[in-house]
Amino acid sequence: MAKMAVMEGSHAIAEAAKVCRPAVVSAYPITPQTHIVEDISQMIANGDLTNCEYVRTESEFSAASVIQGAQAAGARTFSATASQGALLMYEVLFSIAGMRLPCVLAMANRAVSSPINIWNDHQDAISARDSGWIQIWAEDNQEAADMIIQAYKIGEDPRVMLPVMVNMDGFLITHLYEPVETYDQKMVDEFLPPYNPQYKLDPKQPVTMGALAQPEYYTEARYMVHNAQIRAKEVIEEVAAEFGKKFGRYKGGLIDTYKMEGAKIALVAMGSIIGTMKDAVDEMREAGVPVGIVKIRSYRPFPVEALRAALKEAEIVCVLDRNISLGGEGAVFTDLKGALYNASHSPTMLGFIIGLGGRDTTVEDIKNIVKKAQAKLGGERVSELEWYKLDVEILPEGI
Amino acid sequence: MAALEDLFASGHRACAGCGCALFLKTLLRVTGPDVIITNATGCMEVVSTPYPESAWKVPWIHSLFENSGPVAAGIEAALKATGRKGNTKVIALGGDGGTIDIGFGNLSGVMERGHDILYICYDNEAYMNTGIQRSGSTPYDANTTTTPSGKISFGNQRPKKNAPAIMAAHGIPYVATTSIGYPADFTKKIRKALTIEGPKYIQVHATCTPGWGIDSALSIEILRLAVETGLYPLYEYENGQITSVKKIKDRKPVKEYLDKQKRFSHLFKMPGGDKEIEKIQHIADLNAKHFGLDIEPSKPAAAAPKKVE
Amino acid sequence: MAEFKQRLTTGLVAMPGTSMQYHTGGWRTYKAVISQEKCIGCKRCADSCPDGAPFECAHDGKKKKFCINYDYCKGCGVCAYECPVDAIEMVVEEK
Amino acid sequence: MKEIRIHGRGGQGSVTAAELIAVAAFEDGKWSQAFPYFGTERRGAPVTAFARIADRQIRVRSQIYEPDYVIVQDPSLISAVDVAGGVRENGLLLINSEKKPSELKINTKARVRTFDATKLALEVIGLPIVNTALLGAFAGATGEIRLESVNKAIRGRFAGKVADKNIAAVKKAYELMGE
Repeated sequence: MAKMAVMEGSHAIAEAAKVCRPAVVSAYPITPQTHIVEDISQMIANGDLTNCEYVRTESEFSAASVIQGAQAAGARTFSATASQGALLMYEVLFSIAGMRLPCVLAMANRAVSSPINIWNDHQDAISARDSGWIQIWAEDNQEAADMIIQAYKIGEDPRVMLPVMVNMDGFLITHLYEPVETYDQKMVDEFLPPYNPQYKLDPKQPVTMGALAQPEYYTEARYMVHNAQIRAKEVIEEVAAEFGKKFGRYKGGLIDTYKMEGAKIALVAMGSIIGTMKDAVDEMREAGVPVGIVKIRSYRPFPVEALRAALKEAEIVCVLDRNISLGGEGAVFTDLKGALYNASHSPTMLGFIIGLGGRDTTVEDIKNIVKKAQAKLGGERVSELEWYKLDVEILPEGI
Repeated sequence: MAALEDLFASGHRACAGCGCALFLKTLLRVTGPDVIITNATGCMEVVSTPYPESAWKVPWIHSLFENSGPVAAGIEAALKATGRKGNTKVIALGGDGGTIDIGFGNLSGVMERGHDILYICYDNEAYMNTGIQRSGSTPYDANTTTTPSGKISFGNQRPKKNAPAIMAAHGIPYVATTSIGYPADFTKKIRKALTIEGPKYIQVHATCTPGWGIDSALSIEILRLAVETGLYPLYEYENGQITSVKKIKDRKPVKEYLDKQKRFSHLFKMPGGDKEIEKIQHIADLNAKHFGLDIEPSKPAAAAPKKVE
Repeated sequence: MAEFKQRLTTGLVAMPGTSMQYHTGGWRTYKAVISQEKCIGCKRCADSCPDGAPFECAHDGKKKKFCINYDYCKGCGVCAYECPVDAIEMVVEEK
Repeated sequence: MKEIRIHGRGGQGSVTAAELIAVAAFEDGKWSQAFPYFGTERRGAPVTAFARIADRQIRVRSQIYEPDYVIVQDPSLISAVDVAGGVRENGLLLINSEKKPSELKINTKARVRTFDATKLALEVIGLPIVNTALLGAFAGATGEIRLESVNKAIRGRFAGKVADKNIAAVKKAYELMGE
């Protein structure tokens, strides 16, 4: 039976993975993902998760390879990783998506080396954005866990057949305790039918997977993956709505908005920073500042139409990126500018690089960003891209 | 015209006389249809599956260059977890580059974790798919495009990596070397491996006609010479111990093997080449000693080998 | 025979044995010709051909006889070399 | 919303203490949150954990800079860490120490209360594990969480005799610090 309990994010995510009945789990330990796979190990050891093979690999590369093979053989799979581990999986991630295998991966978002840094930002997943995986970002423990269940339903939909990466901020979700509602197995079984793919590796019906595509087929094969991503937009919305109906929790589809009615200033971000932003927006709204939030839940597929609609009345948009495409700008900032360029309404846009490598973001920080937006609206010069709270004092002289 | 029954079908695009294609055809004759194959990136992968064609009549998957082993492990886990294991065999294939070099770390993981799979490395002794570059399995003095012979080099200056011994050190139940030049030996070992539960490793010597620079008609003959000279000993490890060795009667001098291959032709032209051939002879002699290859201990003939027409 | 172009499947899944639609016979310079008189039906040619070209085509009452499927014979000469009774000759392909 | 910061040393169960506060508050029908300050330090190094209690869902996930309450699990931390940093003037520092608050000379406008949790833990649990005793003291001194809820939280985390002993320690500490 479903019940509410204070739970570490990792545990909630492991519980969600369990009720989806994965047949093969494969992972390699990496901070801050470890609690998830430890919990699943314990569930198997206790006999709470049965008919499940847990393959403890010697690297994330192999973990990804194992789930690819297992999924190709017709099994539902689960894995979790973060940071360097995700980078080590990188090559397999592309292969899984290209082969249209709907694996589900919990990504405990963390910064990448060098310098080594074990804390949270979004660089690991952002750098895999072109892999063909659907990328969903969760705001809190409940949403992260709920998204695991939705991820299987989205990925396995015949219109989609793509792997799904559920992104959850490392530590800020994985290691944070808060009340979470757990799942009733029967309800999950009703929501998520068993995995039954059109093609699988089976001697009774042999097929060849991973064939070589020569130039006359490659473009079309890539287009099909892209097309599946585009079709996933409606599936993500549908699944979110269906989940909401079934479990009584709806957190938005491709995007979610908060106090966007009459908001001249829109803040756009992904992940757990949204919670802190909501508190800041409440305070600012009370003080009469017309500010609201657009939360991107699905980064891939990128919800161009939904974002255009949500931002159609904003005069200025501040994008908070917890990543940096070095030599470029924040990835979400770039994508959103691209999405709005040919839109009927193109607001002014400011990009902020914030919260890299675990740097804490507070309500005050959000208010400061809104002040910059107000200054820009007031005609002041504000740089288009800011590394928020960059400590110039510690930079070498001359930079 | 009678239908062709092979599970590795005709129409694949391997070179004329390809030893590796012969290996695949023969392999599936042994396994029959109840098998799932993973195949590392390499010649055999590209020549057998140019979409929409496939030479495979059994379930087959290619993912990447270095993950044939772990993908097979995933398949095995899936069959077990979903209750579909039955008698279905899971076989991972890789060339020597995919196996002994880039995939070696994760292959070690697969072997150590005890998956019930058979890994077969078809060893043609260089990266043939990309144009004959040196791998860890390239033999001493072989000319490859990344170990070319030149005024001051005789080619690859490192001996072939002893992958079977490393695999055996994992404590797995079965490791064997074989050669597609010896179909009976090959068939026997594949069949035996498939009766054993747990991880198995078989390394199959197979020719690459352009890579070795051989007359395609000699594709099988050359492989026999590799064995008959002691350069490619055929043996089995069971649970870490060598339990069988293919004995050789009247071991032939290595020259007979080398002089039919362009990859070694520099040894017959360059000053000092004879010394190098002696070194290769020494490798064969050490193999003979280590594995006890000779039926009657006899020194290799000193006379020049007969030329094959 | 010409290559065929096909509608894509999800994940580019290919169907088993479809390579047979691609005839590699056009690759050869020499073709293997089996003398039916000399053939002792030992099957060595069929076992040693990487392309599965030799096949059992007749039986003279005592022995099987083998022929070559020229759709696939690439003319490598392995069968001719391996034939224990020299029943196979490599002859220049007439084009 | 009430914000709590816990200072301890790696291995002393600071994160568990924060978790138990969150669980107890949830038992009381409130919303709560707990998380560690994630460091790479090992056993013995100063560590920090955070907890929040509120009447509505807690969304903010930043660290706590202006706590209402500070719990110090080890008096030796006072010289190593700015345990009183940012504490609200009407707040409270609860320190595991055999000394009187004035003897600790902590620079703060907030109230400081001390409590010899180590002694109590040794007496009741038999081990110098202070976090549950401090929880009882926190419940008693602040009234932010109910004693029964703390007990429930402990029962959910520990089994059998371990739970019994910890609950006994909580009760004693609660009574000692109750006002």
